[in-house]
This record gives sequence, structure tokens and C-alpha cells, in this order.
Amino acid sequence: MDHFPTNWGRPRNDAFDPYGTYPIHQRPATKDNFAEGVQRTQQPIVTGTSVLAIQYKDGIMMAADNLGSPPPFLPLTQSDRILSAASYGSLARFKDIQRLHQVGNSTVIGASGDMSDFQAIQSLLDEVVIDEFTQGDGHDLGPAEVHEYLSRVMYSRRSKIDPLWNSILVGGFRDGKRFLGYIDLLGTTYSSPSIATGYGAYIAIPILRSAVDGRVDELTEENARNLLHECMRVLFYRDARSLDKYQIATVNASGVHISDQVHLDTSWSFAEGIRGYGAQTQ
Amino acid sequence: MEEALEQPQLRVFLHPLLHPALLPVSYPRDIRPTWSSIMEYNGGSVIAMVGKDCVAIASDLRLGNQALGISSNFTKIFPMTNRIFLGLPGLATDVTTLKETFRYRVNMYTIKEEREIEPETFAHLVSSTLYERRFGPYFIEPVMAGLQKAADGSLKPYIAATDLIGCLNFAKDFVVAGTASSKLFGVAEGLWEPDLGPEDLFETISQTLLNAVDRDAYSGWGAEVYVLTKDKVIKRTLKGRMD
Amino acid sequence: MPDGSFAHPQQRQFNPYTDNGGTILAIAGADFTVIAGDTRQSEGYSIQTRYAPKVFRLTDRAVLAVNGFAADGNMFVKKVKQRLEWYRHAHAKDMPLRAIARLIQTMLYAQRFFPYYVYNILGGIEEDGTGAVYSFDPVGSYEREACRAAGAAQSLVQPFLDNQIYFKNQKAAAGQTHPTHLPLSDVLSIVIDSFTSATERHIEVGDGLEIFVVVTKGHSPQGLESIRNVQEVTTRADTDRMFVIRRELKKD
Amino acid sequence: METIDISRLKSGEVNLGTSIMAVQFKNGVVVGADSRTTTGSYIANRVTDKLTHVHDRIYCCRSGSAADTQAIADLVHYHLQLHTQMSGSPPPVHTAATIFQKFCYDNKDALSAGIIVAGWDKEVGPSVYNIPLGGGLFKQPWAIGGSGSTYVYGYCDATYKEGWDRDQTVEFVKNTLALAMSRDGSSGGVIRMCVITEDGVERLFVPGDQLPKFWQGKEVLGSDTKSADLASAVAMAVDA
Amino acid sequence: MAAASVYSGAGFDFTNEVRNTFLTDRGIPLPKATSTGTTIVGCLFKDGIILGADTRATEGPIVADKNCEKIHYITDNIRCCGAGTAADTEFTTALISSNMELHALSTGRKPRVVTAMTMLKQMLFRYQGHIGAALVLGGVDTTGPQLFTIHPHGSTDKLPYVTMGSGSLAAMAIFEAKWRPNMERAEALDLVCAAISAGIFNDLGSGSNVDACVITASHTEMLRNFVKPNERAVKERSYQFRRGTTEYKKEEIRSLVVEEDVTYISAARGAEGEAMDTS
Repeated sequence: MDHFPTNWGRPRNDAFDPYGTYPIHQRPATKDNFAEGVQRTQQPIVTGTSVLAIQYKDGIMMAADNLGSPPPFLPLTQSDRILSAASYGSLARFKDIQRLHQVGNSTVIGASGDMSDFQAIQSLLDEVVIDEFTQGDGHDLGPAEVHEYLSRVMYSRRSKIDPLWNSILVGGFRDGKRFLGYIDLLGTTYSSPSIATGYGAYIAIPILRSAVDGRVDELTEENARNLLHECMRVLFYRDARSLDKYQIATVNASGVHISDQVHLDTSWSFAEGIRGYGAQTQ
Repeated sequence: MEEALEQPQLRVFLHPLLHPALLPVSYPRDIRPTWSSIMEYNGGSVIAMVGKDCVAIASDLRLGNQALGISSNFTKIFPMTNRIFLGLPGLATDVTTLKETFRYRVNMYTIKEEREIEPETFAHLVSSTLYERRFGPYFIEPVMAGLQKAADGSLKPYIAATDLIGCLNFAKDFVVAGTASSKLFGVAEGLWEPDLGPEDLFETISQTLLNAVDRDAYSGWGAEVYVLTKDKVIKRTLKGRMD
Repeated sequence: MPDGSFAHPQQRQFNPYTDNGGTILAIAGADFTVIAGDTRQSEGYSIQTRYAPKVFRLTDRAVLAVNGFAADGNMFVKKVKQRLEWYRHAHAKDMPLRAIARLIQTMLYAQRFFPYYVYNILGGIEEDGTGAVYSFDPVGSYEREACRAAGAAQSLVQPFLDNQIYFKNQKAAAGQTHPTHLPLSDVLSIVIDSFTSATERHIEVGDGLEIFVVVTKGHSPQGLESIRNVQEVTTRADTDRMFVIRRELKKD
Repeated sequence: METIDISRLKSGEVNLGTSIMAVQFKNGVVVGADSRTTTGSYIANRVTDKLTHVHDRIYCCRSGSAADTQAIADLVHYHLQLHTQMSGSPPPVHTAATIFQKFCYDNKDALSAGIIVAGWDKEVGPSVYNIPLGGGLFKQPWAIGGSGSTYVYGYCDATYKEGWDRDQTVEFVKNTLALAMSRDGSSGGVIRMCVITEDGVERLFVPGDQLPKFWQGKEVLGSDTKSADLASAVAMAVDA
Repeated sequence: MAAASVYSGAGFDFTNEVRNTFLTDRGIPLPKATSTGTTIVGCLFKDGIILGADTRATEGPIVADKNCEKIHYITDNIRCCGAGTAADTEFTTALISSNMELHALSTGRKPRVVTAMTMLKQMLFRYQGHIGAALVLGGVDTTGPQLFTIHPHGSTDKLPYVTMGSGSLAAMAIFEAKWRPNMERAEALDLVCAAISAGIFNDLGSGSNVDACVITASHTEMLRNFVKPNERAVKERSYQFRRGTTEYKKEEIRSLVVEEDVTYISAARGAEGEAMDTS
């Protein structure tokens, strides 16, 4: 019996039952239209892992490995669950995927996440670049414009609850200015002297920030290249969905340059003497 | 976790029809006031601060049944010895149970050891009592304040707090607990400064508590403050907003 | 483990929102308004960038601070700026502050069932020359206030402002009353201390502090001269004056 | 990673995604494993030793939950020491495998462990036992296990021949594991192997940068090597 | 109930379990326990082990303790860093410390790190991950320097450099980039500081100061607050209130000074002046 007259004839709050009439009869769950309206599912199939990028003295540099594999779980929203999902085997499906793409004459983009969506974005951008080119009015798209355009595309797709499942870095150098920006499937954007997507945001960023923040104008091209190489190596050590082959893109006054595949050198010798996980010595 | 993002907190004017008990289950989630934990069932908050050769501990006086206020003289601070005060914000039934438990344990300690328990020892007593129930905790986040006897015989301020399973937090400045804890942290972080005398400490802790609980729906309805110095205990009852 | 990978195809739900942390606040004085925000943008336990502005200049006398989901916030600011631009073209003047407030309300409420997950605080100078702060909830409920904090550390900062700005729970000395408006120097101290306090106790607040100060035309910005790193961003001589103060906050 | 919700703590278990293997040859057995331990897709340990000594001539390869398999291995180790003391002679491999199987089967609801037991004893010489998830016990001339094994069953079937000597067997184990590790994201790092014979146990170590190489996808070329540069393009002249 | 004792039986008490399950079944969430978001690390160097930890404890997004101690004492030559549910790390290490002491007394030998490791992993395995302690255990014993990690479910790893906690990825990145075998003490200490700092500045769950502990065969040195990169800046003004700002309804003062009135009975004491003479 509910002794509060104000409750009579009204729906009951099942979260608390002051008079212990437990077990309370459970009403069938009512559909929550509000929640329903904004949720769909989607399933990326072939994904790429981290992309790293930094600004340096003469421009920007970006790196991404060449692996395309099924996603472990939400690799893109930097969900704090990274250490909790139990996932067994994951197939390293394609080992020759290029995840860096030149846009116009002064911009490069790199994507992690779903590769089919990334290919759609590439053709979309190619179309825009060609349109701009055929105008023949002397204008072309620089990195800031590409970033702005992509942020609108990504935000509008998220608002249709049909996102492009990517985190994208846009880097470039035009009119003497460096540009480095981030966009993800939610339309979130930001700029920073060093940015990384996926696991790179956890593993590479600490190294990059300590080397790059406040020192952009001192970093030579060689420093920057070595720095990214180091980070790609650490990522290969610690990200189960990464590969020891990557490409590096450089954008500076001389234009966009995407390198051939670089192979990582790795170090394992220190582990030879490790035996077991505890008391074992043989 | 992808779905764990909290719904935005919209402003709600609490019309009787929007009382949590009265909301239809299908009402859009963003408007139904939800409780984040059992701590909000009865409400209540406690804070303790260190001063110069003195400590203070203060709590609100509200006892609620969720949003409904039941009592405005529900005390949550209990003297354990002459120089230790214990604040017990949380579920009211556990307040009573734990108050008695600690009274019993402190008395047993006094009888067995033939001396009064020191604040630091008492803090560990509280901590292990709570951790004993690690997998079925009391819904209490105790805060304690006391004066600890140093080796040279002088009395040093001592404050501590634990979470509901007994993780001790010794701070040099202040400790807070209860439904208004985040507000208390914010105000105390702004107002507290080191080496306040008993009277100044009273002002600072009172202002911190009153302003914090005014922004908390589950705490308030008056407050009481204890200031401990080496030779006396000052207890003051404050007037608070009744909404 | 030859199971698992095939047992349940990994379906994932798409949540169109996220929370990017940070805190904003605004305080109105008699002839000035201070609008401030930290510059950290975070997601989960990661700092995305240490500098992402949350406070935006709208007109010569209006400043908007946005906090919550950064993508919504940035898009919303772009749209407000666009509407203000259109207004300028149609009326050959800037939109008054109270009109901007109403505009923001309608723009927010238009998205009632797919809201912008953004807390807005609008600050600036009214047509009568007084400082004003308007605060909004995500779906457009708004009111004019003297001070307001919003965002991650709202619950830490707001009661502190109640105490220091509104003198809540403080009894005035005998024969005296509390001032209705504080001078600019006091307000700036309180703003800075609010943010350093919030940085101490809230993990999502920190990195940098950006404070906008708008001072009524013809009034002197007293209290600013003693502050470091002030930059004047007034565009024309005959308008209210606007200043930006940048401070470092702790980065842990 | 987040605030610990005391009601649900059992997430974040550490897994040995793993490729493990054991092959017997005339004089002994070769056991091998990769060295990757993951939580989610973070590699918590890149140089794990999954070859666990349970007796002088008996090793096991562990896959599944790290905690479960370590606990079982420790228990079996204890039982085998006891057995040796009581019987006065080293235990047969079959005995070790049976103890493993008993723990795995009796606690099948609570455990997530796939174990390969291999070794040499004087009764039957070399032998390999596979104890997959449910706690069954299967004697095989060669056994593979862990998430990486699914990618290399075909290779093993196509390659394995009876009557190999030690070096051929080691080569087979090394190649199989390298193939599994290159395709399976949950396996990787280095290859650790043990050759167990009557004479003793020999440890082998193949560093991650010296693994046998197979087809790795085609070389990806950059913009230098490829042509097609929009920058050099010129808008078509159109006559007015 | 037990007899009149301050101490009750050993082990956990589940008597509230029924009530609490009842409440959670009604959809009332349990409150959050303090968790140490944490960056903790350990690394091997030429002469021994260095352990490191940050000092922030959080409750959700709120910093509950700005300077807590996460490097726990096990024995003189063994220390243990804890991440996860704060109370669990605290009590688990305290229990093992006590058991190690008893073990050392009963065997008469210097305690070994593997002993502590085995005790910890067996305890945590028994609780199947419900005790949320993620630990880095290090020390130097007769077998040399030893370093382990212990996960909440009871699995262990033996490695020359390890990290744990929410900042473990940041710290591990630094180790992977800079660690090498046989470092000198100063170099290793710098590396540990850099790893913890990476956690402090890049992981929101970690913050405040760097604690370190250097253990060598002969000596253990606890470097509490070894680096303090996050001191609070001086406030812009003082917020001390005028006395009388807060109104109160009622005041009760209890004096703790026991005052005695001494009344002398003159008849028994003879001359009054004599009794008054206190000089």
C-alpha cells in the first residue's frame, strides 16, 4: 500500500519503494522515443590505426602505417575503455594500404578508422579540388580550407546519425604558414603543434608534446623525421593493430611529398634472458 | 561506456508534477531528475578544516527522503573522545549504525588500552571497519577532525576522510564528503588559507559550508560547526536556508 | 583462442555527443563585464589540445562563451556569427545584447529534440551601458544574471561566486551594506582565483585561461593597468572597449 | 581506467591472444610461442614468456586468460614436485597433462585457458598433449593453439611430415609461428622456443626483427615514385 | 557477535550484501569508490630498482587527494606501487606487508620479492578481479633486483621496465623510447621522473607530484615528492572574512581544562598564613 496520497493514481517510481513491497511488479519497459531517435549502429570492416602529425620549422610532417585490419572496438572516439575490451585475434588483412592522401598542392590528409569512408572522403575532396581548379580563378584550396570543409562534412554526417567513421588529420603549408588540424566522426575539431589519432593519442602524444610544444621553430626536418620514426616504433611495440611499415608525408614550401614505405628497426635483445612470469628460472 | 555520457543537465523548475516519484516512466530522460547514488537518498554533507593549533568540522542538519525534507535537526557529527569528532554523511540508517559501532569500538579500545584513542589511530579504526565490508559497504563517507598528541606533548591538528570502503585521505588543508562534496571542494579551495585562528577558521568553514549546501538540493536546512582548540570545544548552530 | 572473434560480430552504437570538458564563467559589473574560459579541450582522460578557445567575440560589445560538446559549440558560434552578420547587413548596426540573447534562445530551442549539447554564457554591455550576463541551458532557457559559471567545474565555482559576488550568507558589518557591484580589479581577482581553484580540484580544467573584459564606452578600465598580459582588441574608437587577458593554468 | 565502479570490476582482464605450438620429433619435442600479452589492443607485455616450466622435461604453452593459466601452471608445478617426491622419479608427461586437464575440466565454467603440454619422459619419449578450452585432453604429434593458430592450420597440414629431425622441426615451428604472428593482431613480438630432449632443455630466441619473412604485401610507393602531380597541371586554354 | 573485543573475525563481512543488492536491483547505483587514476612505473638499473608514482587520487572527475602516497611499504627491501581502487591497493599491500614480516620471522630469512609477488597474485586470483588492485612490485633480495607487475585478476609479468594505471601508456612510451639496460642511478631516476611526468601532463587521471623510491642491495631510499612541478600559484587576494560575518543561533562552549577549586580546611592545617605561603 502506498501511503502517500499524492502518489495515488500516478505512475510509481520503481527506483525506490519506501514500504518494502518488494518484489515490485515490473511494468514492461516503455520505449524511449528520445533515445531511439538518435541511435543507429554501424560496423566498420577495414580500419586503419593511428596517424601522427607534427609541425616543424619549415612545415608539417605526418605519418601513418600501411595496415588495414578489422577494428578491435571503437578506435576513434577516444573512449576511456581502451584497456577493458577483451578481444581475441584480429586479422591483419591488408599490409599495403596508403592512409596519407595529397589534396591540392599544399595539403595532406591522413585518416584512421574505416577505410571505405576514407576513400569516399578522398574522392569527395578530389572532386572539390578539381572543381576549384576548373574555375581557373587563381584560387585553390589550402589546408585551412580543407579542414573547414571536412569539419562541415563530418559534422553534417554526424547530425544525420550516419557518420563517416574516421579521425582525420589535415596538415599543410601555404603562404608561409603551417597548419595542422584534427576532425573526427563527431565533427570535433582542434589544432595543436602535435596531434595523433587512435592509440597515438595515448602513446605518441606524450613523446611528441615534450619534443614539439614550444619548440616548433627549432625542429629541423631531420629532427621531425626522427621523432616520428621513434613514435612509430613505440606504437608498433605497444599497439596490437599496427605494422612495422609506414609512410611519412612532408608539406613545406616545396610542396607535398609522400615518402615510399619505411621499414621500422626494432629492438628485442633485452628480452632474451627473461624466463617465465614469476619464480621460474629455466 | 559509449553510452555513459551523461544527459545534459537541463534547468528544471520543480513543479509538483515533475517530482521524481510522479514522472511517467516514458518521460524523456533528460528532464527526469535522476539520482546518481544512494547517498542522495537522505542527503547531507560534512567538511573539516585545519587551522592554527585548531581544527573545525561542520555539517548540515538536513535529513531528507530524496527531494522531500524530513528533519532540520539531524545531526551528523558525533564526539568520539574529547578531542576527536566524527562526521558521518550518507544513508541515515548507516549513520546511526556506525555511530554506535564506533562508540562501542572506541570504548573497547579505551578499556583494553587504558588510554584514550588518538585521532590517527581512530582514523585507521574507521578505515578498517569500513574495508571489512568491502563487498557490502555502509553508505557513509566519514570525515574526522581531532587534535593529535605529538611526542612533545603538544596538540597537532589532524583531519582525515575516507571513501565508503575505507580509503584514507589525510590532507593538510581540508577534507569534504557528502552530496555537496564537489561544491565544498570548489568553495574550500577558494576560501581556505593556512594558519587561521579558531575564530577565523569558524568564519571560513561556516561560509564554505553554507554556500556549498545552498547549491545542493540534498544538503542544507541549517548547519552546526565545531571548533576544537587545545582547551575548549566551541559548538555553534548556524541558520541556513530552508529550501 | 579460436573463438571470440566470430562469436559476436562487433556492433557499435553511435552516440552523436561527447563531452569535451572545460569551464566558463561570466561576471557583470556596473559598467563592465568579464567573460572567461579555460582553454583545455579533453575527451575521456586525454587532453586533445591545450589551446582551444571557448570564448568568442561576437560584436564590439558582446562576447559568447560556449562549453560542452566542442563540435556543437563551434558550429553554434559560427551560426550565431552568421545571423549577426545578416543583421548588420539589414540594419547597418550591431545587434543589441538583449536581442542576441533572445536570438540564441530561439536558435537553441529550434534544436529541442536533437539539442546542441552546449552551455552558453553571453556577456557584454547593454544599450543602457550596464554590464550584463545571460546564461542558457542547452535547449534555450535563459535569464539575465550578475554572474554565472558553467561547464565541468560549474558546481565547484558557482557557490564560490555566490559567496564572493552576491555576498550570500555574509552579514554586513554594522551600519554597512554589501556593494551591489564590485570594482573590476576585485572581479578579475575572483575570476582568476575561481579558475586556479577549479584547476586544483577538477581534472578537466586547466592549461590556459582566457579572459575577455568589455568596458562601457567612455568609462575607464580601472583595475586593468595592474594586470599582466592585457591585450586591447577594441576595433573602433567610438565603441565600448574590449580587452583580452591570457594566463597560464596548471597543465596536469 | 575510469572511476572504479565497485559493482563491476571484472573487466580489463589480461589476455594472451597468442600463437602457441608444440611439435614432437624423434628425440624430443619443440615447443614455441609468440610473446604478446594484450589488454584490449594495448600490448601490456611485448616480450612475455609463455613457455612455462612445470617440470625438468615438461613445459606448457599458455593461451587465454593470463591469470587463469598462470594459476593453473603454478598449481601443476606444485603437484608435479609433490609427485616427484612421493614416487621418487620424474613424472611422465601424460601425468602432467592429466593434472592440467583435471583443473581445466573441473573449473571449465570459471576458467579461460587453452594449454599445450609437451615434454619428454623415459616411458614413452617425446609427447605432445593439447588441452583446449573445455578441458578435453588430446594427444597429438603436433599441436597449435591460441588466436593465431586459426590462420596457420592450412600451412601446418600442408607442411608437416613425420620423421623430421630437430633442426627441421625447429624450422617448422619458427615458420608457423611467424606466419601466425604476421596475420594475427593479438600475436607478435619475438618467438621463444624450447627443445626438450632427454639430455636437457635448450632455449631458442628469435628477435622480432629477425623473424622469417614471407609475403608482406606489395611495397607501397610514395608521391616521388608515382607521377601525377596536380601542381604541374595547367588549365586548358579555351578560345573565346 | 563475537565477545567484547575491539577486533572482529578476520576477512570480509558480507552482512550488508543482501540489503545492497536489494537497492541496486531497484536501479539505485552504488556510490563510486576512490580510484587512483594513476601513473605508476618501475625500472631496473645497474644497482637495483627504481619505482615511481604520481600523487593524484580521483573520485570521478574530482581530485579527492592532491598528494597521496602510492608507493607502499612491503618490507625494508621491497616496495609496491598501487593503481586502481585506492582502498584495495592500500589494504592489499598492508596485508601482504604484514604477512611478509611474519614469514620473515618464521623462516628467519631475508624476505624475497617473489614471495610477496606470489602472495599477492594468489590473493588477487582468489578474488577473481573483484579486488581492484593493479600493482607494480619491486625490490632487491638475495637473488638480485626483481620487478613485477600484478594485474587485478592475479596475472603477473616479469620485465625490466613496467608501467600501470591510466597513465601507463604515456609512461610506457617514454620507457620504450629511452630505456636501456644497465643505466646509472641518476640516469634511471631521470627516466622514471620523465615517465611519471608524461602521465601527469598527458593523462587527466594522474597529476600533482612525482614520488620515487630507489632500492639497491644495501639501501632503500624513499624520495617523497621528489619533483613538484604543480605547485599552486599564489592567490590573487585573501579571502579571510571579517569576524562576525557568519550569523549563528546558538553557541555552546565546553572547556577541556579541568579547573579545581582547592578548599583548605584550616583546622587541620594550622596557621592560615602558612598554607597561603606558596613562595
